[in-house]
Amino acid sequence: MTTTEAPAAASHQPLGPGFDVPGRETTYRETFNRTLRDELNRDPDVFIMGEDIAGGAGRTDEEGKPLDAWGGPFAATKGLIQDFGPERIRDTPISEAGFLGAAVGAALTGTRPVVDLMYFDFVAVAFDQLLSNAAKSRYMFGGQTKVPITMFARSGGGTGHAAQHSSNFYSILAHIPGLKVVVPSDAYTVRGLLAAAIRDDDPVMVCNHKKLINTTGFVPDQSYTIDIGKGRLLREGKDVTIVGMSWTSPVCKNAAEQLAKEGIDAEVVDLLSVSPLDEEIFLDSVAKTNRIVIVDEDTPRASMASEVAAVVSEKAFDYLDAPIKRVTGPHTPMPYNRGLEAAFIPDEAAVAGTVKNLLNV
Amino acid sequence: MTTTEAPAAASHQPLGPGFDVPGRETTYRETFNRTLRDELNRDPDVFIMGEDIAGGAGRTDEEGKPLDAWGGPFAATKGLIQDFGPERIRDTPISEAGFLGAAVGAALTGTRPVVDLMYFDFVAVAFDQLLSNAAKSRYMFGGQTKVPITMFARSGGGTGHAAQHSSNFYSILAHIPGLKVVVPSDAYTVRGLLAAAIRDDDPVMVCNHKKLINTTGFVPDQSYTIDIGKGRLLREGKDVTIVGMSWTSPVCKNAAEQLAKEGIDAEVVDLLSVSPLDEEIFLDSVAKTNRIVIVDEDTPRASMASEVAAVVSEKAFDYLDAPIKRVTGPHTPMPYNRGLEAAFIPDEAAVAGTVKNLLNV
Amino acid sequence: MDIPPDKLAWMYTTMYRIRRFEETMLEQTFKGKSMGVTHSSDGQEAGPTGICAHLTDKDWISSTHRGHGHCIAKGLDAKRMMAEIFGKATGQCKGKGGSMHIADFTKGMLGANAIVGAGIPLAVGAALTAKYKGYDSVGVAFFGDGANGQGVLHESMNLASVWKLPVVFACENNHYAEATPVEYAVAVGDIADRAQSYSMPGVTVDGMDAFAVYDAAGEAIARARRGEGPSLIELKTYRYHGHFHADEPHKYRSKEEEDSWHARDAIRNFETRVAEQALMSQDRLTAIRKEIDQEMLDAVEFAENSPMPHLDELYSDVYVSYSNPLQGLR
Amino acid sequence: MDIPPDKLAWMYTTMYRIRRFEETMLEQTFKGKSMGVTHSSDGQEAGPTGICAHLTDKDWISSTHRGHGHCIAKGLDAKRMMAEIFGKATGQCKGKGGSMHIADFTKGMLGANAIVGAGIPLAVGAALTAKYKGYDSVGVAFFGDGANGQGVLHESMNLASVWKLPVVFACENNHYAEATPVEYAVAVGDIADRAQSYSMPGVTVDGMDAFAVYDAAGEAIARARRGEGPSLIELKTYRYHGHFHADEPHKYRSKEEEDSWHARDAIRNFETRVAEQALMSQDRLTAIRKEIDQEMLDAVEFAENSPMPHLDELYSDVYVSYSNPLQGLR
Ligand SMILES: Cc1ncc(C[n+]2csc(CCOP(=O)(O)OP(=O)(O)O)c2C)c(N)n1
Ligand SMILES: Cc1ncc(C[n+]2csc(CCOP(=O)(O)OP(=O)(O)O)c2C)c(N)n1
Ligand SMILES: [Mg+2]
Ligand SMILES: [Mg+2]
Repeated sequence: MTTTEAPAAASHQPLGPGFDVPGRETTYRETFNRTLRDELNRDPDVFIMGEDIAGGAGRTDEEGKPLDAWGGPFAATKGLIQDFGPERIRDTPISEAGFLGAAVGAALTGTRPVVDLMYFDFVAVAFDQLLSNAAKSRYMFGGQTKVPITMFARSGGGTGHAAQHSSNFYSILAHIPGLKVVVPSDAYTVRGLLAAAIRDDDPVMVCNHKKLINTTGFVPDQSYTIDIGKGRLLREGKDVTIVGMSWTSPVCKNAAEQLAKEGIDAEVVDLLSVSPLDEEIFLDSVAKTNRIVIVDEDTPRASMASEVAAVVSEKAFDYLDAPIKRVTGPHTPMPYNRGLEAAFIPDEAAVAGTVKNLLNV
Repeated sequence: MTTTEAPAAASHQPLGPGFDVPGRETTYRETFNRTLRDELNRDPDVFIMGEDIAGGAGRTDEEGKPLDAWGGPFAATKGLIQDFGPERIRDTPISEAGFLGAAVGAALTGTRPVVDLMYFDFVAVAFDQLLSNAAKSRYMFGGQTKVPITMFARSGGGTGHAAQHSSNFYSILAHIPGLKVVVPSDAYTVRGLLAAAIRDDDPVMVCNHKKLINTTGFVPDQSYTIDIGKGRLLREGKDVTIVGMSWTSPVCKNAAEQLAKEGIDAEVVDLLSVSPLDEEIFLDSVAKTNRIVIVDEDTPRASMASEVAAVVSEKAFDYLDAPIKRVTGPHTPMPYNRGLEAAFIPDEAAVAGTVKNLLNV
Repeated sequence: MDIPPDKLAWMYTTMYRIRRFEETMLEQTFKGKSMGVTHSSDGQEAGPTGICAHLTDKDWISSTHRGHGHCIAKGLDAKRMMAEIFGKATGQCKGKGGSMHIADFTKGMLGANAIVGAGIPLAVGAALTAKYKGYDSVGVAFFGDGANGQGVLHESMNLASVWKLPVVFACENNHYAEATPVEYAVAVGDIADRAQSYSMPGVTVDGMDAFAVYDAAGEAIARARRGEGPSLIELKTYRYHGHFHADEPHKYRSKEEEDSWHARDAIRNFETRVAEQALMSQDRLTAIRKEIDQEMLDAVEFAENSPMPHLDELYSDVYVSYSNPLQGLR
Repeated sequence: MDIPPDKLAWMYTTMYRIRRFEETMLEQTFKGKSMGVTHSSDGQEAGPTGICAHLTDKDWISSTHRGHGHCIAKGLDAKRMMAEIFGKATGQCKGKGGSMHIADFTKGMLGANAIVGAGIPLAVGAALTAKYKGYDSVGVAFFGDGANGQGVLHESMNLASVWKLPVVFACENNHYAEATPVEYAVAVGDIADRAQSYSMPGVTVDGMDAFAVYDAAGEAIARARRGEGPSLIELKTYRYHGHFHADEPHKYRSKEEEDSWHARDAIRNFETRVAEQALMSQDRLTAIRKEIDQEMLDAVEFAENSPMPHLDELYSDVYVSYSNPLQGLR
């Protein structure tokens, strides 16, 4: 057992792609919205706040319904104000520290706020409230209270948003005791993880990679949760373990399929959570494959890629037949130019190339 | 070459303990103050700002000199306002984001601000200015400008300051491209690194561990700098490499001396900088000892301990004879109770015990 | 406003309890019994008392590094507070929080907060809960003059006004933030004047006069309970001791200045007033003092004789959903 | 104030250049030439123009995500701005910044800033440099109505007042932050009224009238240069287009509202006024327009024909003291 791992509770994820349940291909965007809707219906203590999650707040449309002028960043909250009203869908002024702090105060007193922080970068504006209040209250008050808040924000590059709108620093949040951080990688997992986050009694950050938001995947009709702190295998293989998270998970899967054509049988682990971290899933995998490549879009130093490498180098050392490789963004801010931006983000070629180097093929 | 390493410029550190130069035993505290004084004298563009760095701002004492009522947090700036006046020793309102942002603006326009952020935890309040402006301006503006600001703050536990005044998250800052982060470990190194930071054209954070501030060590009389991005060996040895940083460096040194009595010859590396990171010094050491233990007071996940482990597991894998071990604080906030706090912070016994386990003795 | 007799006795008890708690706490700190820094609020008793006189356990307050007075006024137990400062397992936070993090959620006390300004939005959030759930509870944010520098205060006041939340912003202007005088750091005449920037009422009150505070707070809290939104109250007051236990305030303020505030001492003020207006008897006052004096002896004894937390406590209470394993990464 | 003829011509040129730049930029964005989101400032030309009319390259401004107008008013080259938006190596930031990060330090333009409110303290810092070095330069912070929610604005205004810095806070109140109306998010009547919280002058100006802006800014900047400290100017204005290129503003504002602002168009206003008062000839106005129209064609051509940055540029400009190696951790 490690410091930071959740107890090995049985993970119930009976639903999903490949499972024989009713469902349909849905976009990540739509699935996210639907999950919010489900959770609002499920629990009257759940409400959502953020900038322009409705927009034009307080006004009504021609039918006298609350105006949904903006539909929320990335349409996450589209239509919700019309069904749930302005008490549960709360537009905020632009003041991330103030309204995240208010969400913490609300959570401390018996509600379950869900906070849209829009772009992941804006976490920095509210960082003290996240670190000093959301994450620490339970511990420093000796377990007297809980802080059931869910935050979500859009991370990552690939859309030309440049240095101040492309952050991916989930490792910074995973570093913070008291927070949980999940990194869904498709429509199926965002549904299960967002629902789990909202029902969780600890503060949870849900990272939505911008490049995932328009992707489509199979999503079961019925509501379900995915255990926070459990990863999944995207592909079984025996030659090498490739670990992805958020956007890099589909990248790793595609790279593995490419590699399969060249006779390399890669196992692909999708972390899904970075705190708690499912150490078992990648340790077990390395025990089988004896090689590991970790793929993280974030900058390298003290990253989640580093963390996975550190865990493996300590706990699966005897299984390792080759150096541990990290494939990450460079130690730079995100550039604007499309070509530079593409060069920043690990792609299938980089992953496949690293694997081939590692295997000396 | 690695992403994040400084070019292998010749490191000139001719002075210091063991060197035959004039000097004396001085406290870290006094040395810090003297270094600020030296740099203020050296460069008229250097000025200092922060809360109560003089205190009672704007008033005068009985002799008509500016009142030095507070002497700055931890006496860092004691007496400076009397010699350099209120234009260069600037008391600020309590508004870390505002005044750090102002310091960045001042640095962008031709001065060299030095900012006292008091406790390391308060970095969180100013985090957006640090991340989005200080660290990114040079890159996102295509190299048009530089941001020569120095920040310093007191980190770490051991003084009963509890959850919100004991942070140690230099890994979070080291993660950020564009920032430099140094972690001096005694009076000698804080002098050289603080002077280097103030003369550096990039933004630099200087972490002063609270437990170091009252320690005493040999400090040369003449002014000197230590290259940012260079570590040092605190002890040569052949059986195992122990890596420390900030307060854990003397802990590692003491542990090594204990171990020596038991016949274990440990090499001790003191990182001194965590960004850039001197990878060569610990890679060379592991190539010799084939074993490594990394000791970091900070919480473990995505920490500097993780980063060192990741670098070693990639670049010195073939030299490793045993798993890489991290000795860190637990994944918890800092507790208040003295016994719990002591249990949080890695001590000599924990380091020595880990080394012995690793060596199976 | 007329103050009912019970409430009057409560107010005297509370002010005297705060005073004696702080004196005792400082004494114990100097004996080495506190495990960290302590910030005494003595001198400032009238503020928390006059405000919390209008609150019940169903109302919420947020607080600061100088939080003992707020705790006591909100009904916390001096024993468990003292034990917390002593770092004991019986402390309000099991010895894990210390002086700067005392909280009691059963009393609506959301915690002292050691980051200047950071507690303020918590009270706004509590007020949001009240509004959302349809409670008639209010939130009160206590903060110092120094916190007026912080942006989160501005954000909190704006947000509370936009959402018309039942919250009172209670600024304890004790004229100094560490050694920095309020006149230096806060670029406005009276702090209460900033209320107009948020379209809320703002009033400056003599923070040494519990009756005046009671009146002003009564109005603000009633307004909040009526659903009319937030208010700002500035309490002009003074801390009798240094910023923290080891601070020597004469380096930045004069004996004369201190004397002028002591001359307006809140407790003495109160005693004079109740005597003059025959609101409470000398016997009653004496009895209260005696009781509290004993309470403080008991608190110290309780704290002294309480056990230290078990070392396993290092790893608990990080998450609700799982316990942290014992040994860190060693 | 009387505006000298040269300045008048400059003002017309600048407003028209901003208008045409934004129109051209949007056109190019819709053609797919921008590599990211763009925020047009057309409609808001009078503000930056009337303010920057008083500035030289030795003065500094900070800006926002909606920064093109500020850049142009501060003298940046339309070619290099357009090239930046196209992501080209010849762009103001080598194509590494994009629309939301255009800067030109040789012109005292400290950069557009994509974090709402984050640019404000930079102008305060620039003013600190001015004061520290004894320059007579000023700093101007441009920000929107939405930024009034942010604490860093409060902190910046307070700090500027405490230190009496030569800075002007220029709030472009275009009545919306994304889809949120200013009346919803900013809990005060006129934003300019918040100035009194910082003991500085605050004035609300018709942001569609370059003459009115010129007068108000002249006073504030002169005051700053005289060493009398900061001021706040609120410019009531309107953005003609959506929040960003793909936004459809009719979802949250009416055609009538838009028309009422178009009726007060800053450029048409200016043309009428100079005609009525015979300050500039029609020929001169026409000549200026022609010149600018051509300039925009040239800017697009320049941007179009410029090369992409070399891939090595990904790794440069992170630090002054060392270059980042090429390949990340792959
Ligand atoms: C964000 C932050 N900055 C600085 C400090 C250090 N600090 C602790 S108390 C204090 C002064 C607070 O003054 P005020 O708000 O007036 O409260 P008082 O101490 O007078 O009760 C300062 C600067 C802190 N704890 N948090
Ligand atoms: C800290 C932060 N929060 C939110 C955003 C997203 N955002 C970008 S522009 C904007 C509205 C800004 O409104 P205003 O200040 O009025 O400027 P305008 O767009 O009207 O020019 C928002 C919410 C951001 N960029 N930064
Ligand atoms: Mg104070
Ligand atoms: Mg606006």
